[in-house]
Amino acid sequence: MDFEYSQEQQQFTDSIRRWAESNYDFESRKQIIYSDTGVSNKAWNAMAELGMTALPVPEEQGGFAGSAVDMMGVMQEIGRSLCVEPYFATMFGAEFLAASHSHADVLEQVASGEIKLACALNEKQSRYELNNITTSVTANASGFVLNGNKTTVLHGAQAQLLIVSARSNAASRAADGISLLLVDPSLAGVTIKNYRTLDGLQASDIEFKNVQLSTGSIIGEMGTAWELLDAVSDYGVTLLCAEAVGCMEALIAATLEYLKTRQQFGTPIGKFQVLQHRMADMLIELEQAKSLTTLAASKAHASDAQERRKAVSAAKVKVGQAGKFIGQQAVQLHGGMGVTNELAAAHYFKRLTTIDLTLGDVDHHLARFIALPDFAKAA
Amino acid sequence: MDFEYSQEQQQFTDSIRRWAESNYDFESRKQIIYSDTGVSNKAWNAMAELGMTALPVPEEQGGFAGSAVDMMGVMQEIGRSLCVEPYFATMFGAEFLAASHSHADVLEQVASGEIKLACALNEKQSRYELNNITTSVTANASGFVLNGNKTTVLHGAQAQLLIVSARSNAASRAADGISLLLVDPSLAGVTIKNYRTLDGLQASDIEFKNVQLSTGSIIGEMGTAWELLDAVSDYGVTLLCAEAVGCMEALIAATLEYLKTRQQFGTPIGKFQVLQHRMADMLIELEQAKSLTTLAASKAHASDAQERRKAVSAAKVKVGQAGKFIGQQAVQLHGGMGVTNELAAAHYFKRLTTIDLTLGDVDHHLARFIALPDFAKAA
Amino acid sequence: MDLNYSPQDEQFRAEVRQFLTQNLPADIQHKVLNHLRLEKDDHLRWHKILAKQGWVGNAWPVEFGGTGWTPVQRHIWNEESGLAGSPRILPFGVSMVAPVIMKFGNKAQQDYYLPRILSGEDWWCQGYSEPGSGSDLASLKTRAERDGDYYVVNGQKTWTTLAQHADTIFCLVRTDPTARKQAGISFLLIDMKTPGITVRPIIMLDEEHEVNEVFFDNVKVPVANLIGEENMGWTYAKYLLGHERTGIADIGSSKRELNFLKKFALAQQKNDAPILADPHFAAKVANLEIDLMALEVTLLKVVSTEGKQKGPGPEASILKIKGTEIQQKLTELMLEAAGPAGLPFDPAYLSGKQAHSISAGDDAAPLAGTYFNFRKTSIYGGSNEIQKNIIAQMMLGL
Amino acid sequence: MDLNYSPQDEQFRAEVRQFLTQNLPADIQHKVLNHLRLEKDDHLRWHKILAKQGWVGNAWPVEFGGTGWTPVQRHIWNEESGLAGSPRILPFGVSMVAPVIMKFGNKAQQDYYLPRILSGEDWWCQGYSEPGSGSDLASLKTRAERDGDYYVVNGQKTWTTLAQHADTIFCLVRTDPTARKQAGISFLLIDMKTPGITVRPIIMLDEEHEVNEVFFDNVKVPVANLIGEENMGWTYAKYLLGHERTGIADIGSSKRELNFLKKFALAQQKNDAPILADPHFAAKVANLEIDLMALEVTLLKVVSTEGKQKGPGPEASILKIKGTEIQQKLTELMLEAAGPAGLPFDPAYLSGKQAHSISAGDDAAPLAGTYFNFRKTSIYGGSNEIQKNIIAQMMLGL
Repeated sequence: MDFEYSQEQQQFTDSIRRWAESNYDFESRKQIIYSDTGVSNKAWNAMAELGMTALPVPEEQGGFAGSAVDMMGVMQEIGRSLCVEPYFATMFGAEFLAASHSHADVLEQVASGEIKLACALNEKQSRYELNNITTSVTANASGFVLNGNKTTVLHGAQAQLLIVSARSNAASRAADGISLLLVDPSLAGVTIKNYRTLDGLQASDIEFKNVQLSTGSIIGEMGTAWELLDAVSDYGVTLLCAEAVGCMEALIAATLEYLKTRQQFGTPIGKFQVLQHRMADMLIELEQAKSLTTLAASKAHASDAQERRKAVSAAKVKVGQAGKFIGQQAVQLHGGMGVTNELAAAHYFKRLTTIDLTLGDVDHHLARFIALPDFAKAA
Repeated sequence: MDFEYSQEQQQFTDSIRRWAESNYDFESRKQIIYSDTGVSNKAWNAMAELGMTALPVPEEQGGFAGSAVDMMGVMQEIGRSLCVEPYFATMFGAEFLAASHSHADVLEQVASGEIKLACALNEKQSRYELNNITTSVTANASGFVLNGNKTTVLHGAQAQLLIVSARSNAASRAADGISLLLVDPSLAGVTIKNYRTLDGLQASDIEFKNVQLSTGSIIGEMGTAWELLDAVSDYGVTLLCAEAVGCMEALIAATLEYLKTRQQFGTPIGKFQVLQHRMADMLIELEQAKSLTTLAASKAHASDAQERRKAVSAAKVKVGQAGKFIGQQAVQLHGGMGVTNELAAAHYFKRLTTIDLTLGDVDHHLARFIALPDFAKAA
Repeated sequence: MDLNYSPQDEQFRAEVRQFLTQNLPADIQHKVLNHLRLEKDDHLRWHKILAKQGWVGNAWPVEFGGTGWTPVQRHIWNEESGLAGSPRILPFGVSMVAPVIMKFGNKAQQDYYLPRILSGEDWWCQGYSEPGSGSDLASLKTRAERDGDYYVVNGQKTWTTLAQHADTIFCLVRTDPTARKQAGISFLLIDMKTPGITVRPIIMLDEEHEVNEVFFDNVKVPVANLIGEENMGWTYAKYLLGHERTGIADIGSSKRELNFLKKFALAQQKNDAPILADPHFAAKVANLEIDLMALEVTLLKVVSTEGKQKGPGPEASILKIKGTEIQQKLTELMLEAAGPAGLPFDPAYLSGKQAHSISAGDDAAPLAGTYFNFRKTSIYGGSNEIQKNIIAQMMLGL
Repeated sequence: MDLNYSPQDEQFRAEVRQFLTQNLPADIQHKVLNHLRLEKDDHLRWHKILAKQGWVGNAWPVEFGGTGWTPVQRHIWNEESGLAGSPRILPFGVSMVAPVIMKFGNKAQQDYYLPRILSGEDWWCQGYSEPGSGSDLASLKTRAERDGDYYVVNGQKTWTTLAQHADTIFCLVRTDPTARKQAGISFLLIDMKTPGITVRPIIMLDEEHEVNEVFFDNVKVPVANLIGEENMGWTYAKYLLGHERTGIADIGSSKRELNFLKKFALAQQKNDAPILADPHFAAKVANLEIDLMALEVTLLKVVSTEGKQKGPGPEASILKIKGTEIQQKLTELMLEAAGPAGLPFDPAYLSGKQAHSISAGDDAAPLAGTYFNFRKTSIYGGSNEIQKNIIAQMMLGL
């Protein structure tokens, strides 16, 4: 049993941190957010050069075959630097291809940083249920035809390829009948509306209207992609949890610094016992969230799907709760400065809030945890 | 609009407080609890003499026709003195008779303090659902025959008459088919097992086996007592809420006193900001609980049953939450002394705990509140 | 004890409702009901409608042009206008500086300023906070040095709400730097057009321009603009802080938001059913509603004694804490109900400058911003931590 | 990073499980699993079974008769024995005084006391707290005055757990009243049969006799019973406080209680369905289970580094706080699940002295008492408030 990162892992994350500190500081990030595209190609290329895009890709496709634990270290740095580049969207998308052993060519391009991916899984009525799909896919002579609307596709407009969930049969919430497709957004019939999300990232609503896809577009198998979708979304959740841990660590450090320097009534406000205990509570929440994120990462590829679901949902619940508590309290402890856009504190809080709203919030994962066969089975 | 007690109300509660302070102090109470009967006839007689038993009884039966708000003041004193006499049980029972305008002779005896009542409404499977009844009542030539088992009947063994809920028809949870009966526990077929409850009160399990009742035993009408039962239990809830408010006030005062006198690290522990804020939180909770108890008392006899249910369930929810928070924190702030039986603090905490477990806990009343037509009707 | 409103009060409520139905402009109401941002003109238009009705100074004595309402009437107005979705009357002129001018200002100041506050001619802002002084207000550093008939003011104020629209600012300034903290402070009224004043926006975490920094660089202020005596400003400021605090619970607005939350949660789907039908979510809403019911009674208790005793005491701290906790929780549950629909963010839409055309829907779009914006409520007006200190010291004697 | 147990550890776990299955007496296990009260003999019987196996000193070095287990093995033992429903080994001898005797005692003391601790011949209790000193331990007042070969001890200790069964007490006493607080304290071992010692029960709020006051009236204690040097007792006590604190999280027992809670909540009916099927109640249980899962990983993290660095630091405070919060919440939810069935109270049944025949049921009857009893856990061993002070100061540097 060993809870330390290996020396190799540590060096890798250190190099990312050094890069972010020099090249992706708070001011640079702000300029990127308010730029035309909302992302930075320069930053992306640097990230690819650091090996970040290659990390989880299998060795056969030019990657380092990094595990979910390896990715946890990287995502913590993404969180710490409040990175708004389409790293999560691309790595999440790549996992669909890696897990289904398909589209090796695309994975190669991901590893090298040549392309970005996005996952179009949400629909207006689906909330957090990824099986709640009305987008339809039907086979025809040339392959498949795709019809439907996807919402809040993270970095949908910045991606060169989309992973799209669609339904070939069965009712709108059945696990049966779900397919995953790799779609080029420049195809006829694809319309993308790009917008900013409240944390400074980009997202889009995407319409697919009689989009003709080739037979090779399929990921996994037609109509039986639910297990794949469920497993890979757990992988995505794990990445988000790790990002949130990075946010929380940085936010607690910033708040602690503020408490030590901000003077009121002739003393640093960190001398007030109520604020000391608040910080202790925040630290405890962080510790618990970190522990479950580590557990989720170590189970992200577990052969036992129930074990994986349990650990991942537990982590998302705790990260959601901890993120809200730490975010709200950090803002409160910063006083007036906390509610301005001028300090990083507010931005960590915003990112923590959106992470809770992505791939299932606290209540969604709590309900999923309760529904697992393990829960009501008293030993 | 006026939130003050009238001078008359104030004098009445003052006289109770004076009596309790001189005659029902912590040590006397302890002796009563560990006595053979667990109650004190002497105290009961004094309470009757003070007019406490006559207060809510209609004037025609020799009472003072006191309102629920009048009773609120009295029950606060019951709570403050941690009184273990069957006052609540008797007044709760009397309301069944007063509300149904029946058994005037019994009410007269209640007013004078001659008899005590108890309400046998709970069954093992019913939890807090008073409509979940399996005890059966059937008509025969001489009147009615009663069969069934009731549990946790507060002061069942100390009462001269029992109010018993039973079912003459329909399924076990239907509102239809419910009857209320006035039963003499000395009748053949009634078996009572008396025990102590964790707060020092007495309760019992009662078995009714082919108990023959006269036709005059009925309260209200046969098979249609649900509305009566529901309304009177709301009255009972209001009394309990007021008792809890009395407990909380006394407990907060005791804790405040302790914080001001207990020295640690060379200073009264009340100087520690964390404990100060804890006390502030307790005070706020008390204030909120008091406010809703006042509202419930003012609606306890409202003609609009929905309005009554809403106010009463809201009060019980808040009183349950406040009682738990204040009870737990008062014990915590008392440190080691708080977890001994030697200080009143622990006993207030215990009584607050049992009040939550009586006539519906927080979750029961929260669910009832949500089920009211008003809740989902967005204005 | 009687928790009911008197027939007169009920009649007054009917009158208020009728007035609101007939006079609250639909476009302004729409913005308030839907969490959109109010422009300067929205505030002014509503202020002038109220001025015409004579209802601006609802806590003012009749002699100064006030309504002379009882505390209960004032409460009814607050509740009904909040419920209806009218903007709050901005407090800086009407409720903050005006009572000070009435109590400590001279006749000339009263004659000049009070009518202009009622009519809306002057937009006021508040110059109390400074970068170094948050909860510790008395540590303020802005200096005012006497030079003949003028004070020369140098320094910086911050968190100045809507100063970008303001005509006038009331300031606490240090006139005696040698005196101990509270002792050397004066209360000055300053025309915002005076040379040397610079206003710099502070953008809030929801990207709204709501507060500002105000810089004073050798700003010459006539001595006639001093309220009361020099170095007595702390007394006046304290009077102001103790004044009429029951509005802070903002019951009417919270009731309106609770209605919004329920309506919204009935429309939002979870597992193909309204999220309000989810027992776990419903329990959160019910707990909040119960808390609000309790606060309303607590508030009425304070209001009903307001005339009888010397103004609300530390009970105001309870109203502040619970009131803001409820407000914050309402916005939190709205965002929770919105779920992923809460992610898209479009400041231009929030300002009513463009249509909101993305999938999230018009009702969901402003909710994240509202949630973030409301985090300020537990910080401003004496943070909730400061309020608990007050309760511990003044109510509990700790 | 690797969160898995090694094959050797898994083998050890199997061995522990087998031992427990074969050796834990069914009547004792029944009491633990069902929240009944353990008698003196229950503790002693189990201690002697463990002594025979050589597993009493599971944190002791082999040279003193300990097991020499690794921190991970010790954790496995704690978890499995808690899960199985075995009583905890009482800490006063084995984990509290023994490490002090090993580190600071002389050879004679080691040779005499340590084997008797292992065998269970001496029942120890702890004489630290006094009525005036709770969290402020160093303010203790019990005096020990040197008189030839004896110390004469006068004073009072309190919260002395199970002193009514004890043969020996280790005490902090003041030997130099002129020195500043911590400086004049010594560490004494006292035979409980010495004339002048009186034990008075303190009854807890669940009516259990678990703690006591111990009075010393001119009690003559041989100087040979002094540990280490006179006036150095505070150093030894501090060493003890920093020693092996990971057990405090008590994961195994909490897992056992979580299983009990679920089983119980499956049997308790609400609206004719198990209360565990109620979404609102299930959410509370799930939140608690998730908290426990997190704490287990946090604990493993501390355990896995325990060998490598200088013992657990302030992380032990996190384990204490979360561990006791979880324990308390478990008992709270059990009582909530019981509902009205939790009201009847029968101390004789809890002590196994008579059958529990009333309707509430055997499983429900002890739950209220358990709930009340567990309130102590956030108070003893350094209250959770003190633990947060430690975190703020030692981990956060505030």
